[in-house]
Parts: sequence; C-alpha cells; structure tokens
Amino acid sequence: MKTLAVVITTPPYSHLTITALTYVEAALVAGINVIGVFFYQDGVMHANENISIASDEYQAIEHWQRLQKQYQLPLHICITAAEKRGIACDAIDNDKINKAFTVSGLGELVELTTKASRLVQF
Amino acid sequence: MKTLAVVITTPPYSHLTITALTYVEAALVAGINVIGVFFYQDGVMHANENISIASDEYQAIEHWQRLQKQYQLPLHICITAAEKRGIACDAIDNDKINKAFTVSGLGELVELTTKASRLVQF
Amino acid sequence: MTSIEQNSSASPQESVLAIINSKAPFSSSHGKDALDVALIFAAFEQKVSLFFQGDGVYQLMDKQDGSLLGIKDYLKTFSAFEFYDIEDIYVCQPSLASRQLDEDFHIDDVQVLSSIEFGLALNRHQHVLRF
Amino acid sequence: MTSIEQNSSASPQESVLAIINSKAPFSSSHGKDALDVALIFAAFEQKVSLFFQGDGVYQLMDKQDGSLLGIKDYLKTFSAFEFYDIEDIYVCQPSLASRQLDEDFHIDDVQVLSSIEFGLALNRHQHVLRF
Amino acid sequence: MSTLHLIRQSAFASNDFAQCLSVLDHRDSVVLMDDGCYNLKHSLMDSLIKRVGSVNINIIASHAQARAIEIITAVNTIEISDVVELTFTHNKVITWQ
Amino acid sequence: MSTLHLIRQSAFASNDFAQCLSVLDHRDSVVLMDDGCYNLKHSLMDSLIKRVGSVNINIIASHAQARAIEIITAVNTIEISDVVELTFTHNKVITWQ
Repeated sequence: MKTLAVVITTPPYSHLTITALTYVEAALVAGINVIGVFFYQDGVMHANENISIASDEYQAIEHWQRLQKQYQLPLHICITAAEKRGIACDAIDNDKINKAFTVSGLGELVELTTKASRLVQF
Repeated sequence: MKTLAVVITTPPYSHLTITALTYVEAALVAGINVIGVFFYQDGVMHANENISIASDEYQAIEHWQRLQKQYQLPLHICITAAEKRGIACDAIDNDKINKAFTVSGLGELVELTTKASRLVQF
Repeated sequence: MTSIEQNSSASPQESVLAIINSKAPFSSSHGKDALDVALIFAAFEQKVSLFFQGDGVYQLMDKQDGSLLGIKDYLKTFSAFEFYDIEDIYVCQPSLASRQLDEDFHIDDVQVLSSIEFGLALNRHQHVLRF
Repeated sequence: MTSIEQNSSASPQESVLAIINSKAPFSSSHGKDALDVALIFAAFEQKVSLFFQGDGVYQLMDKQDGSLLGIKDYLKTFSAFEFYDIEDIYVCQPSLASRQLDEDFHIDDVQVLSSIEFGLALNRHQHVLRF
Repeated sequence: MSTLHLIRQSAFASNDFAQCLSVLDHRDSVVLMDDGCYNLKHSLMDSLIKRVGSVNINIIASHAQARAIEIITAVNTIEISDVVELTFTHNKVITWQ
Repeated sequence: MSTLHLIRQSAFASNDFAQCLSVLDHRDSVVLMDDGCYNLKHSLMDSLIKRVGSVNINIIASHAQARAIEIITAVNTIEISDVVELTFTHNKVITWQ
C-alpha cells in the first residue's frame, strides 16, 4: 500500500501552500493513502481560526478543511510552533484553533514518518 | 531635531527582531525623537496577545511594551497584515491585540515617512 | 533606454520614497506588500518611485498569468500606476541580462538603467524601503 | 575524514530520517526547529542523522556564543547528541571550504564528507527533511 | 536508491539549487516548480542538461506558463499529479526550498 | 547624498549583498550585522575592501563575536548605538535583508 505523510511549513497567505494543497489533493484523488499532514513552523498558521484572507484571494484554510472532511485527512499542528505564533495558548480545545486541525506534538511527526512509505515536505 | 521612524517586518520569534529592538532603544537613549514604529508583514505578529514564547527565550514583545511605556513610543500595526495573520479580526478594540499597539492603516506609514528625517527598516 | 540627464530634468525635486522590489512575484507576498505601500503613498499624493532589481525584475515581465496558479494576479494592478501618478519606474539592466530577459514589460514607461544609473536614481529619494 | 566504507560498515542498516541543516544558526529559527525534530526522533528511539550543508555548516563551528546576542544558545544542546545516540553527523566539505572555515567544530565525531560522499550518505536514509 | 528532488526557489536569489546539484545522483529526478522554474535560464542548468539521460528533468507546466517561461525540449513538461506518481517511483523525496 | 547600507544576510545564501554592492556609491557606508557578518569571508568582500577610504565599512562587534568571526583591520568595529549615529550622518538608510 502506498502511504504518504506530508509536512507543511509555509503559512496560508503564502502561495507556496497552493502547490502543496494541489499535490495532496492529487495524491488523494489518485487513491494514495495520505496518513496525515503535519503543520510545522509557519505552517501552523493554517489552524488560526481568526485569520481573514480577502475573499478574492486563494482560501487555503478552507481547502484544507474540505480535504479533511471529504477524505478524513488527519491535519496535525505542532503545539510548540503554534504557541510561538499565538495560536494554541493554554487550552487544547479553544476557540483560537480551527476545528479541522488536531493539536499534536512532534511525536506525531515521528509516528507519521515511521509509518509512511514516503514523506514529502512543502 | 533628529526624527526617526522605524519599520519592523520580522516576527517576535525571529532573532533579527532583537537587533531592531536594540537599535530603537539606543536611539531613544541617545535622545533621538522616534516618532513611531510601524509593524508590517510578519512584524504585526508582535501585537498577537496570545503569543507565548518560552520563558528562557528573548521576550521581544515585553521589550516593545517597555519602550512604549517608558518613552511613550507609538507602536502601529498594519491592520491588513494583521488580519491575514489572525490578529486584528473585525473589532478594533479586542482581546487578541496587545494593548501597547495601535491598530493603524498603511496611511500611518505615509504619515511617519513624511514626518521623519530618517526611515529605517528592519 | 533613458539617460540620467533626462531623468533629472523630468523629476528635479527629491521624491519622498523609493521602493526596491527584490523578490519574484508569485511565491512570496513581498511584491503585493510593496505594491500596497506604493499605492497608499500615491493616494496621499506623496511622490513614490519603484525600483526593480534582482528577482524583482520578474514582476515586470510581460505575458505572465498568475491566474494559472489559482491566485489573484496583483501584477494586473501595475496598469493603474499611470492613474496614480506613479511615473518613475526603474529596472536594473544587469538583473535583466543575468536572467536572460528581454526588455519586454507588461507596463509602459519602464526605464532600464545601468547599475550606476540605478544607484544614482535611488539617491534622488529621501527614504528607501526594500521588499 | 571518514571514508564511505567506514560509514557503511558503521551503519549498514537504513536510517529512518536524515535532516539537512541549511541555515545559519542565529538569525532564523530553522536550526532550532530542526534540532527539536532530531531530538524527538531520538527520544522515540528512531535513528536520525544530521547533515550540515551551505550556511548550515555555521551551526557546527567552535567558539560561537549566542548569549552575546541576548538569545538562548540552542547550539549548546548539540553536546547532548551522544546521550541521545545521535551518532551520524555529516558536514559538506565544499561548504566549509567556500566559507573559509577550518574543521574546528564544537562537538566531536563530525564526519567531513565530499559532495559525492555527502550525497551517498543521504541516500542511506529512508526519509529526508530539510531546514 | 533514487531520489526525487523538488526545486522551489530561484537560483538567482538563493543557493538551494546549487546545493541540490552537488548531491544529485544518476537515476535521480528533478522537478522545477514554483520559483524553481526560473532556473531554466540559470547557468547551473547547463551542467544539469548535460546529464539528461542519466538524470530526469521535469517542470510543472502551469508554474512555468504563469511566469512566462519558455520550456526547452530537454525538460519534460508535467502536472502536479505527475509529481505524486514520481514520489512513488523514486525511493525518497527531498524538497529544496 | 550619502547612504548607510545595513547588510543583514549571508552572501553565501542570498543575493542581497551583491545587489547592495552594485549600487554602492563613494561616501556611502556599509554595516555588516546579523548574518551579514559572514560576508567578511565572502569573495565579494575583496572588491569592497579595495574601496576603503572612499567607502566606510563597519561590523557590529557582538554580532561577529557571537558567530566566532575574526574581524579584519580594514573594517571598523562598532556597536548598535554607533549605527544610530551613522543613521544621521548619512542622508538615508537602505536595509538589505
């Protein structure tokens, strides 16, 4: 079975994220088992519930939410990286975090890496 | 009169910000009239009230607050840049924004630039 | 394309702000952030000039189409420069040459300058921001 | 310093993760972020190797002192690699040479490799992350 | 052991492409994407083109077209979905960004 | 009209230092700070050193020392507070970052 784990390090307002999203969606459409997406560094900004991108700009966060819903794609954010960027704060379940994302530690990255046949970083 | 305006584009978790802070403080100590600091691009992250930097790391936000208080230094964040980064949201006066910072538009940068004898970007 | 003498006679007074664009247009938001600054200065009737150097010169190249990447193409707004009285647009010739680019821009009245001319043009501005 | 043959005999099995460090230590958090990943893999008893290339080689140089910049110097944590069984630490020789750096590192057992050896060592890993 | 190299940065602005080339093995493949598409006109490309046959060079069509970059025949024009396929026909992926 | 150039990036990683040098005028000053301190060992430095006398070259002492960079005599060792002074003895400041 082809299994894939993806690491995202670019924020939602970076156009580089569109490439990553297109890649992950293409993998899902091709029937690849994407076992999880791990958001690290500025990638965690995707989980900030308060981000407001102009409506005529690319809506990266909505796109991740759609993939999560449609394919039960696990989206993990790194809590340490999130706290540094004003997202995760103290409570694990709070209104600052977009519900499509799971707050995880770097241990989750170990889990994904050891399970996946391929690891791709964007 | 020597007047100075400063533009900050790096986030609080970047060590480049320490250099900027040291520069601004040195200017204030030297008696330069620092008419304002304008936070743009990732610089607006300084105003995110929820950011939590490990206690043994450099506390850039506290340092800005101290300078603001001690020298009545105006700290402006760009609202457009802030919204993209999940900070300013809809309300101008909300609990996501650190009180030491004033939510402004790019018009404030025009004001600072035309008034200052020097404009320095970090 | 344009000599320094012409430039000097065209704008003898010192402009308040020069913006140096140094990044390619689509992968980062630097170009858009610089454009927003330029337009607001123009809206406040402050004289602003645009400089394109390094990978920043890619922002000026013709036949680009950001919509193919699924993004809103902010480069189209460059056509509003005339309306906003942003008239001084300078591009670094060596930056074009090293990237094997022709002087084929998507806006008019771009002035292609040598490094020395580019530096002298920068010097005619009171403040400089770089994105 | 160490030939490929020795490396191969030292670790014949494929390691799960190679981390390439490509950034200088103090101005960005990439080095610290990469270190955090390395330590967590080691804590979970997964074999991880560290590669230093380009400006990443500055992370290894001796006599640095981040405290002079007012920051917590994460480079000091490199001394814990032995405790964490992080044994495979490779540095790109051409990256050192072009920066006029001697093989003078703040940790022991760094293996200086040619570009070809560096590439071959990377090849012995199942996954690669780059910071 | 073959590697798929994803190139996302302009070699005119950063050193990443040069670092990739220094470890590039025969049987590896390269994909120019995002600002990596600009590298088609960089002098480092000449040495890479000479290795075609041993190394496979690809470029994302839409990424090149959006940037008004003319594609050369030595380089395969592909889509993002092809990158997914290449991910599994190689043993690992390194992203140079 | 003199300009103070603040150099904050490594020339080994990015193109900014080269861009600065291409517009550098006589009477200008350069400050190597942050990762710009690494440029002391870059080949671009040779041409800059030759212009000492016309161009003034400075480096932030603590930034160089933290990075274990040996300072050369052609370059003035300064503190951040000196950068404040240089800000006003020049007509403008350009930050290359």
